[in-house]
Amino acid sequence: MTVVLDVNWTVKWLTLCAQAMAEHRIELIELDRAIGDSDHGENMDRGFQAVLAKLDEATPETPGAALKMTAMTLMSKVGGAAGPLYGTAFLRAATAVGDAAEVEPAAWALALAAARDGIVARGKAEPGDKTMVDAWTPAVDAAREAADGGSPDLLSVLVAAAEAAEAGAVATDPLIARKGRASYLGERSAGHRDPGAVSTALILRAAVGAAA
Amino acid sequence: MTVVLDVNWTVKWLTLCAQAMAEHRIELIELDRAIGDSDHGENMDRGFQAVLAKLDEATPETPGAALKMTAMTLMSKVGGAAGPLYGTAFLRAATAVGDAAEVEPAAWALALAAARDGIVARGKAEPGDKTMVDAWTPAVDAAREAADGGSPDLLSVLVAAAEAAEAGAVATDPLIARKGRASYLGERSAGHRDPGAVSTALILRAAVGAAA
Amino acid sequence: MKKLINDPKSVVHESVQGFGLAHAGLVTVSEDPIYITRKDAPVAGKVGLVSGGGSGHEPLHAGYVGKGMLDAAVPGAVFTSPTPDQILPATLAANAGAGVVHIVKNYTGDVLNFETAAELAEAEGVNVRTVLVNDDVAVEDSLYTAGRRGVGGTVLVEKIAGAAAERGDGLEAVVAIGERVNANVRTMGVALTACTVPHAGTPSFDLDENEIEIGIGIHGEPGRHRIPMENADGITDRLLEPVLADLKITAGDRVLLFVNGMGGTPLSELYIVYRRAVQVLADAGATVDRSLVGNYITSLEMQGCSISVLRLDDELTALWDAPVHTAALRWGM
Amino acid sequence: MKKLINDPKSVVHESVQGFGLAHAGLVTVSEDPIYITRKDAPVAGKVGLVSGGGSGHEPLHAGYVGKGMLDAAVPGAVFTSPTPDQILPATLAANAGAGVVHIVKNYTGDVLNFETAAELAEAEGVNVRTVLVNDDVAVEDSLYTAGRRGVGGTVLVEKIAGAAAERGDGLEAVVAIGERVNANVRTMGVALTACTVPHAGTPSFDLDENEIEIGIGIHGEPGRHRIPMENADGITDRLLEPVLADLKITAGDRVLLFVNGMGGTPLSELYIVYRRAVQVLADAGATVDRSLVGNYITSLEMQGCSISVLRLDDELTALWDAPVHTAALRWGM
Ligand SMILES: Nc1ncnc2c1ncn2[C@@H]1O[C@H](COP(=O)(O)OP(=O)(O)O)[C@@H](O)[C@H]1O
Ligand SMILES: Nc1ncnc2c1ncn2[C@@H]1O[C@H](COP(=O)(O)OP(=O)(O)O)[C@@H](O)[C@H]1O
Ligand SMILES: [Mg+2]
Ligand SMILES: [Mg+2]
Ligand SMILES: [Mg+2]
Ligand SMILES: [Mg+2]
Repeated sequence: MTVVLDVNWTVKWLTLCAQAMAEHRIELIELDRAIGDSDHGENMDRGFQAVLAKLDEATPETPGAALKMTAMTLMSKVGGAAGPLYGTAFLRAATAVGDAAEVEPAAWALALAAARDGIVARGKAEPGDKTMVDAWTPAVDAAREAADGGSPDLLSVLVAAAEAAEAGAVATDPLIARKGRASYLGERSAGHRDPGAVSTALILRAAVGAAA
Repeated sequence: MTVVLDVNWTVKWLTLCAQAMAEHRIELIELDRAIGDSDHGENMDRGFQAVLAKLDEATPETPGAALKMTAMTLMSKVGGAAGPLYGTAFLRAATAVGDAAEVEPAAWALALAAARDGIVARGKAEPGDKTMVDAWTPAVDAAREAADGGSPDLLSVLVAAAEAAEAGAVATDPLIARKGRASYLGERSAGHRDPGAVSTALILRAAVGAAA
Repeated sequence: MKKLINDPKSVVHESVQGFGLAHAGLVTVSEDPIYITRKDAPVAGKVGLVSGGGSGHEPLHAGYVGKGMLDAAVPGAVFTSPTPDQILPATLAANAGAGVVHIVKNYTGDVLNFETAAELAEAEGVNVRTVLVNDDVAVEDSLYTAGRRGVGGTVLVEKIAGAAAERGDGLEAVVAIGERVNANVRTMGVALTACTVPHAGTPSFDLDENEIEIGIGIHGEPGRHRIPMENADGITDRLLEPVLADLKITAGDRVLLFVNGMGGTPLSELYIVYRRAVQVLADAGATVDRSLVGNYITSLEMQGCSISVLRLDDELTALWDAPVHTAALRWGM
Repeated sequence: MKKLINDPKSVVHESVQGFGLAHAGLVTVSEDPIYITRKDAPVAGKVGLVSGGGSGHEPLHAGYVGKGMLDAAVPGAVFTSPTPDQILPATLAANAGAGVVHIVKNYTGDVLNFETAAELAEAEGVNVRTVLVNDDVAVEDSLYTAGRRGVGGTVLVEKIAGAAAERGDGLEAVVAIGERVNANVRTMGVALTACTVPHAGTPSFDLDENEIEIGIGIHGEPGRHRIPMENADGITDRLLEPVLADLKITAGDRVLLFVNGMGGTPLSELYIVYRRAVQVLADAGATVDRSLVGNYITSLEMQGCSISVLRLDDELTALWDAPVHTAALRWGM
């Protein structure tokens, strides 16, 4: 069975994202409690539950439509820093995939890059600032490499992105935050994992699950 | 050595009272914490420290003068329920002993009764209401009995009063308060000792110490 | 115990000094003995209003000194009523010849100390009357107890009697207004946590993580009974029920609803309680005509609230609306 | 976690409903999406003022909606900035054609969400300008960080810019006044205890019985460093030192001194801090011309305080004194 990135996959992905946020809600709250304001898990859970509700109301027609709906919903339900950042990310990804019924692996890698660029454009964080950018950037690089490589099947692109994001999140541990709320802690932010990087890894891992 | 109730004894008594309140400050706070507002030890300590300061300024000429000074000082420094009640008690005792240079055991027993009556007149508590009256009343009775008895020496009057007050304080344990702040607790006041009864016992025990 | 203080012994003194500095245009502070008077006291021709009690209930009472409310406030040690040697000069300072009303919360200590001060003031030729506030329905009112405590209703008595004095009412008339407010207000409180008296250093009672104390007063004393934690609507219902029953609230009554924070509860939670209280009153057919929500009579950093309901009539409403300018209550000027 | 709430999910909604009921004469509450507007908004000819941010800082911002201050407030979830779909209609409701000023505390979330809302409002033909508040000296201001946070100074910006809008200043003039306040105010805070976000259920950080957290913000986030407990005077000195240094306070300066409670600290303690702060300012040769003491920008039930100093000039003083009528700040009317 070859996996295709169509609207069914997208809906399944978003559903699994919602499930992951609900399951990891407390973990994300705890991470944010350490270097932020204890709301990241609550914010993400609220946002993706709203996405689920939207999916219940009407099934989108294309992957792009599903991504755009997600962007608008996260933008209006998440709040905080994560809301506009993830909102922009999904919006840029939606624009990147256009109204195609099926997205090719290479195009998906480009969509991930567009999402990351959107986050950077809004949040002005650079790699190493201990933000979600530190999960997105390695994921984008790994996805592009996998898509460029010998076997450009979707699953390997998704897996490459998820693994790189997870490694990127872990790699935020020693960093000193320079953007977002954790930056107020200065050196005391070192030794903690960035919650946004972890939620990014969860989202990209859910993408693998949707292809299973 | 026979003990006489002169101004030296009175000053020593008040000094020992101040010492007892300082030593039992926390105990009295804890008792008041259980069924009141955690201030009785602080109030009594503040009051008797002020009495000490007054004694430092000028030595009173008679037992009555010392008692009157104590009354005015407690009235103006203790506050709460205990301030006016002890103030009235010392004032009535002062009036009872008049300007005698030495007070006879029988007269002292009468002075204690006057003090108790003053407390009842101001506070309207009856025996069994779980207040300082429950220490004063048995003390007054015991002192009168000792003074009326075969050996009306001062020490036996003082000891009788102190022991009766102590027993009276212990006997407040099972009572349900009907006056003062503890009465707000209703039945939940049972099982605790009344702080004012304990401070009364401390004061009457200090009187024994002053005769040692 | 962590507090923003220098020394438990100097808490009241330094706090009152700070208060005097922050509101120098409004009040004068006497430091020895401690009492606070309205800057322009005594106000010619006006009946003087004096209140006081233990400290730890801020903004009560000093926060209510000013035009349209109190002429003087007398703070005692924390949770300890003040002494006659403070109350007497405050009374004299408030007296412009028209007499002085003592507004006294019904606690043995407050009653006795104000009683003595009133006698002393009378001896100096001042006409003193007392309004005793006893609005707490958590406590049984009986000849054989200390009687009901004065709690949240005190703020309303001070505001409304203060307005009566300001408009020129005579001594007996001000007393009558104060007593009318007291007769028409009932209060019940709840504690979610205890508070810590500075000189005691430990919490005033022990409460489990899932227990609350119903029927607390304002001195960190334990309440009437202890129940498992409930949600805000449940607690509100529980507090209001005896208040409405005792007041005999019936359809058509117009009321002032006062949701008071005990000091450590966020304002946002008080509004959640207020919301439910309005519903309950509506169900009883009563209309909330005026409201007050905030920390107005507190118990240090205690978490919890009290709900007071005052049955209004046109005169009480007009006096409530009358201009007031104090540190803690201000409108119309 | 013991709170007077029904459900962590309904805290903001129910609290805003209660607020609307308690201040029905003053504000209108929109429930979906949630925002609060001045009863008479939009006020013909007047520049509109909108602020907002996470809930949990009450009375900020809804408590400052009314004559002489904000036209609209937009509360987000607890400690979470509101979303553009709330900010946009609030902006439209505040717009009388003279444009709207967004007063935004400098947090990534607030900045991004207000930015988006401003773009959307501009697209609908509304002139929007933003005043960014960043008065917190606990945080290093640098291009390579998120920059200084907006804390206590926000209240002062809202009051003074609000007075400027009320007297009829145009859009750019109101922005200039707001920025002048922001440029002349600095703040530093301390936490004695953490606070508990309802949906999180556990305290926002762990603090030992004898530790305090210096340089906290208003979101229960940990501060800049942790030190052993000190007395009130010591803490006051520690907070004021960087404030005065950063503001370059010199002899002859006239200032507004704002001692703000974080929500769970008794008012009496704030006055103890205020008292010391006046001494320190006097030692620096500055005069405290205006003051504000109380719980005006809070972090739920956190114990602690912040100290803000605003350098005054005649115009800022006059605008501070101008009448204001909101739920939480009221004078002159
Ligand atoms: N400027 C930024 N650029 C990229 N990501 C950011 C930025 N600021 C914050 N973030 C991300 O947002 C996460 C926090 O999100 P959240 O807790 O929901 O919002 P808030 O910080 O407003 O409470 C951080 O862990 C970080 O990954
Ligand atoms: N009406 C009363 N008559 C006699 N004693 C009383 C009365 N009310 C209170 N007391 C005594 O006063 C004690 C409490 O004193 P204290 O704690 O100093 O004052 P407060 O109750 O005002 O805080 C009680 O333990 C009780 O013995
Ligand atoms: Mg957060
Ligand atoms: Mg007591
Ligand atoms: Mg007391
Ligand atoms: Mg947040």
